[in-house]
Amino acid sequence: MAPFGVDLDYVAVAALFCIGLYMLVAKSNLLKKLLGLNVMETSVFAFIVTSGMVEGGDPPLLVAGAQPPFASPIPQAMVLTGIVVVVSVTAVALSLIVQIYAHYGTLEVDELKERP
Amino acid sequence: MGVVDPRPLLAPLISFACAGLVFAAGRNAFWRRFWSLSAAAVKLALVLSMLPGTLRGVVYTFDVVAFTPGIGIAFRADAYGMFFALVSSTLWTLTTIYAIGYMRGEPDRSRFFGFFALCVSTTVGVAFAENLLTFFLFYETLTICTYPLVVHAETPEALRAGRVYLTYTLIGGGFVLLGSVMAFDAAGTLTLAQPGILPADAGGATLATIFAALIVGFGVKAAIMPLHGWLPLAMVAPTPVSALLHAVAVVKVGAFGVTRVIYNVFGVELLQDLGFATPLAWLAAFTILAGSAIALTQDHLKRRLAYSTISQLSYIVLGAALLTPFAATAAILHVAHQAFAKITMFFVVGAIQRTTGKTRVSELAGIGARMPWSMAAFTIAALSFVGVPLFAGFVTKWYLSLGALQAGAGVFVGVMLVSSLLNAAYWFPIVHLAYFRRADGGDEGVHEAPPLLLVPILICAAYVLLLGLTTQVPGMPFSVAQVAVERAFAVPAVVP
Amino acid sequence: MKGWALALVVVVAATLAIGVQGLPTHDAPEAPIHDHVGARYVERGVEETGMRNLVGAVLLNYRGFDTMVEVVVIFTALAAVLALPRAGSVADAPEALPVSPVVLFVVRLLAPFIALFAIALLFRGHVSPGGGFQAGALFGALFVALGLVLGRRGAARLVPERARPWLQAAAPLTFAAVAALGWALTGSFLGFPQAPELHAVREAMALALEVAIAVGGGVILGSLFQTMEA
Amino acid sequence: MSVAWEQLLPWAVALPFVGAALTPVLAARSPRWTGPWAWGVVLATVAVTVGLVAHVAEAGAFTYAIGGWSGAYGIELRFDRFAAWVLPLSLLFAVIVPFSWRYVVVSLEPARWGAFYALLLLVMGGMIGFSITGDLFNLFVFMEVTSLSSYALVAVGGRGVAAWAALKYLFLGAVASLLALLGTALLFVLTGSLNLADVAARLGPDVARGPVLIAFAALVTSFLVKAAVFPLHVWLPDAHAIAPSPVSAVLSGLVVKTGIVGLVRVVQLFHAADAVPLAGFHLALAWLGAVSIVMGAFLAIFQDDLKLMLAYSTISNVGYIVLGFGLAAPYAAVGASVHVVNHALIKTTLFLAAGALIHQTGFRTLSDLRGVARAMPQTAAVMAIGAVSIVGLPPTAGFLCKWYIALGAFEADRAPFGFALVFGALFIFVYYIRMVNALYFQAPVHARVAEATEVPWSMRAPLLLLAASCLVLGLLGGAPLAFVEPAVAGVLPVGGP
Repeated sequence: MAPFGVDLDYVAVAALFCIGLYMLVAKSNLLKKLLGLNVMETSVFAFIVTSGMVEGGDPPLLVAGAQPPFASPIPQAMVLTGIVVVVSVTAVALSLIVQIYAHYGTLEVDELKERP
Repeated sequence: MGVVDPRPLLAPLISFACAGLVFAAGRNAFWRRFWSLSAAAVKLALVLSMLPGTLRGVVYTFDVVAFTPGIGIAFRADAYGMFFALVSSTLWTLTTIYAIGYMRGEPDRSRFFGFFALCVSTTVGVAFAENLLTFFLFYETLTICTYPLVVHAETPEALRAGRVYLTYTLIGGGFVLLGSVMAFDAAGTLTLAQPGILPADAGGATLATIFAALIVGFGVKAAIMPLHGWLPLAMVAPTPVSALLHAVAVVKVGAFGVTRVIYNVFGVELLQDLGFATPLAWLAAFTILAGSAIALTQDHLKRRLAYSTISQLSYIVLGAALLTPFAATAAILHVAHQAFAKITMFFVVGAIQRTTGKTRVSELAGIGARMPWSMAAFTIAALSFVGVPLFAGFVTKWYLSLGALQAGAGVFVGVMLVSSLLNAAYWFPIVHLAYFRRADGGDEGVHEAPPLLLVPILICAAYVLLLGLTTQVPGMPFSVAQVAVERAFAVPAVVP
Repeated sequence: MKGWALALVVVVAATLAIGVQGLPTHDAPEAPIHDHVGARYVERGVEETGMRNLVGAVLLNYRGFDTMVEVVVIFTALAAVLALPRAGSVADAPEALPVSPVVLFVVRLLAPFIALFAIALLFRGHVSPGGGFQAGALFGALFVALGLVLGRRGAARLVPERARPWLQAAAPLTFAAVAALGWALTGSFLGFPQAPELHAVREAMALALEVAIAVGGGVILGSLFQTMEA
Repeated sequence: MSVAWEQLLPWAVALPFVGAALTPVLAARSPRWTGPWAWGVVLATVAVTVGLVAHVAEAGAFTYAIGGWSGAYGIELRFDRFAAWVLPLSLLFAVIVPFSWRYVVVSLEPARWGAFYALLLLVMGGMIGFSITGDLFNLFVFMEVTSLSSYALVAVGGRGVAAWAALKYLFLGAVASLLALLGTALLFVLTGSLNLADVAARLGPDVARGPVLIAFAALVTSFLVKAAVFPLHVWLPDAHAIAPSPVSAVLSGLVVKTGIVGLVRVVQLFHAADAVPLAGFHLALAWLGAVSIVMGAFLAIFQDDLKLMLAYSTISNVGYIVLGFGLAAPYAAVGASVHVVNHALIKTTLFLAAGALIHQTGFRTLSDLRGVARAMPQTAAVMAIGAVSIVGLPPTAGFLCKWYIALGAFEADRAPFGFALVFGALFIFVYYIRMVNALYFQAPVHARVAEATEVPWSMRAPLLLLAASCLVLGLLGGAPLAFVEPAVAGVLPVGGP
């Protein structure tokens, strides 16, 4: 998993982060911006949740037949919390976008900037 | 000898409470006058009650709050502070009476009298400030409280003057703050109770910066040229404001600040070593002459008074900058002398304006016949400024010249002489016009100012006379000034 | 705009590329993440919390406070959406949107199974992947799907008017109640009793939290969707 | 009987949350009572808070292990003196909530009342939690409660501009939160712990520097955005100006401070860990602060909209705070800490007074509001006192901060910052004097302004109370200092003054 001395997971995470950032900054459409934000958030979640993995590990369910090593349960709990937070933020953002669309009739930032 | 006593705190508090009551009185004229006058009287009594102690050398102190060691709000009524407080509370009482007469029928009188009281409160606060922080606190508050008075008329001209006034004074305030902060950083204390707090080893550049910052900061209000630009403009304020604030409170606070910096922050000895005071003395000398020269060209009465003020204030600065006991005596004395004489003039000018509507020198022909009492008072003040012997102004000039000689700077004696000539050149034409020319419109008979205006004028003029004639009587300003000088120079009395 | 965005992305990418150097390798069992706090949870989690699903143990017990704030976050989202200006009320909405018969059929067919799966996730959560949040997400999806089919007024009838605000607040309130109970029983806020004779209480507390999260989360997700539609 | 105050710490957070959860329930029955209910919740919370602060003042800092899991094994609340110093900010809610009653009744339909008050309570709970938690991830979650409710509160006022301002705020706020989460995650991966103290202890010299630096940068950037330090301020002016006035007060006075508190926490952590060269960071912080002061003031000068002006002034004032911490000298840090509280008080005063003026006259620009002081003398006086305070003229609350920060600049041998500070303040005065002139010394241009009446008592009483506090805090400024000094001692590389 580590050609060229770099963990591929990290490369994927960084790539996702940058893709999301580019969408957020460069796109003019509000919905696309929001999607970009979600992609960025996903990249961080991916980073957290993969950090808890362990070579050949089992999920942290200590039922009969489970063998150590176990994946760390903390990152999973963190990501669960994080997802809920992001869902909440996304919900509020979507409501705002709905309101903006109802009022201005557009979702393009370029056009919004020209209106009072 | 220090005595803990709440009176130095109470004195500013009374005016402060008075301001609140006046604001609360709103449109009710009776209560407004009642509170203004009774507060003035109570305060005067309070300050006077400390006078005997001060003459015995007692220093009243009162600590209000200490934030951290060395930083706090504290009051201290030493001889010099007492001197200043006495002058301002006496004049407040008189000006209040005058203002009640003068402001009749003007709008927003509650605002006017309320801020008026606040200004006096802060002036006395400055007088009794134990440390530079407390000093600065009241110094800035004074700036804010004067602003509504300057723009009272709410005309565009007044607003412009107010803007200029604030620009100058707030930048000055910034410099004072800067200087104070640096002084604290260098000395670890800000007290004004000692003859100098700054250590000589603080570094030349640091000390120079502190000196420059503090002098520029206070110099703005003391209207040392070229920092005087706000003063002539601020004359758009109602005359009682010009009188009290621009002859007494605001400008004197600046001059008071300069002297405090010289005597209590740096100390005479350190300044003599450093030599910072010499340029200041030259600047003051320049201001004395230039101010008078400009005054000569002014036709508008209040502007002529304003430039005269600029010139006269620098007597105080010069006196302090010479760093000799005699000069110091002159500087301190001049705080009172200039105040009483100048306020007389402002009162008279205001009375003329109210009674006849005239505001220019050229319109004054024959005014002596119409308003004989007022013009007599004006003449007394003018004679004092010129420095005719037996008048108060002479005492100042005498000691200042002595001080200059003591300092080995005889050139300043010449400055005194030229200044006297200039003073004569711009005051006497007014007197001449008033008495020896006939009015164009024919004689309309005696038409004096109303009593509420006239009485304060006469009291002030009488006091100017008294200051010159009875200089040596105990209890007169001279005795207090002597005590103050003894503290600053640690030398015995300086009676020649 | 795009040029700036690209420049920003390049800078960020470069920073991240430098930053990941020296991070512990993935999958390494000796990484700090496995040997400090994580190790203790694996070692003593079952004994200390009574839950075999360690994610649940962390979520409800060890880091229950996070979860409490988390349900507050989702409640905040609801309050936020409810506080925004609205064009019309539910009463003005059309009875049902025109829906394709296929969608109608599929939703009707799947709805009971979705509900059943959600319940299974909820009650099997302590021994298998799942738990309150997962069940809540499914309930929410169910409400959204039904809302599409039934229209806003129809969907509004799914949850009784009077019970709705209570159900929306269910998760934070239950958390507070459990926290208070723990406070009374163990002396610490949100503490779960460990004494063997109180194991039943401990299970009941955890179960209450799971159910509240599932129901509250589901109702809030549904309400968010319904409110946002305006 | 002595109350076991330490046991009540989690309830300082839980009370507003429970209150918020119950507000819509109450609103469904009788919307009229939601306002008083919210106020009651605030007062109860404040009572707990004040008791806790008093306890800390007496007994010193303490930690509270949630669920009994102490150390890194659970979540710890840490109530130190810095938390105790900023926590009384929640007192401001006790005046903001009653002030907003009238606004809510006039401007919002009853169906939204419950949600509005719930959001206010959530902001408060989030902020309290944010200041007292000792856990990195918990910090993030609390920050989200506060941020999310702030976004919504901005948009409460309308569908168009308000929603757009709120969305801009949301986008930047969300990225900032994400950065905080990224920093948290990196630190967690590096140390295996989330507890602030434990992370600091485990960030030993053998931990790779690269990721640590990224984590530090991410966290700091995140909090600088939340604190609206120039040039990361772009979201602030619109959001704060367009929000309803009570909300503006909350946002400008309080929510921005979460960024500062976060910054202090991060610096505390990294200072304890000694993992990052902090000297350069402090210098950068000082520069950012100085630039913020000047740019905020500069931009404010061109504003005619009263609230927009106040919003830009917030950027300046945050600059003071950041500069104060950046100087890393004891006096400066004391000044900055004092300013955290003072600015909250003063800006609340100003925004509420501005809101009162706008509420009564319907105008919001200075040129329209000319001469309003005659019709509304008390509100205008409050506004003037606020202006004098924020400029930092004595004897008001703003002065001491300026004094201490300037002193700190000289103490740290960074005299230029002292000059910048003192004269930056003058710059700020320029626009406040415009405001005072317009309110007091210019004739009204609108009949509606000339005939306006004073605000009702539910708004006036909070205003007068706040103005009085501005003055009293200035005069009795020494009292809280005894509290701040030990508080900042833990923030700094050097001891207290």
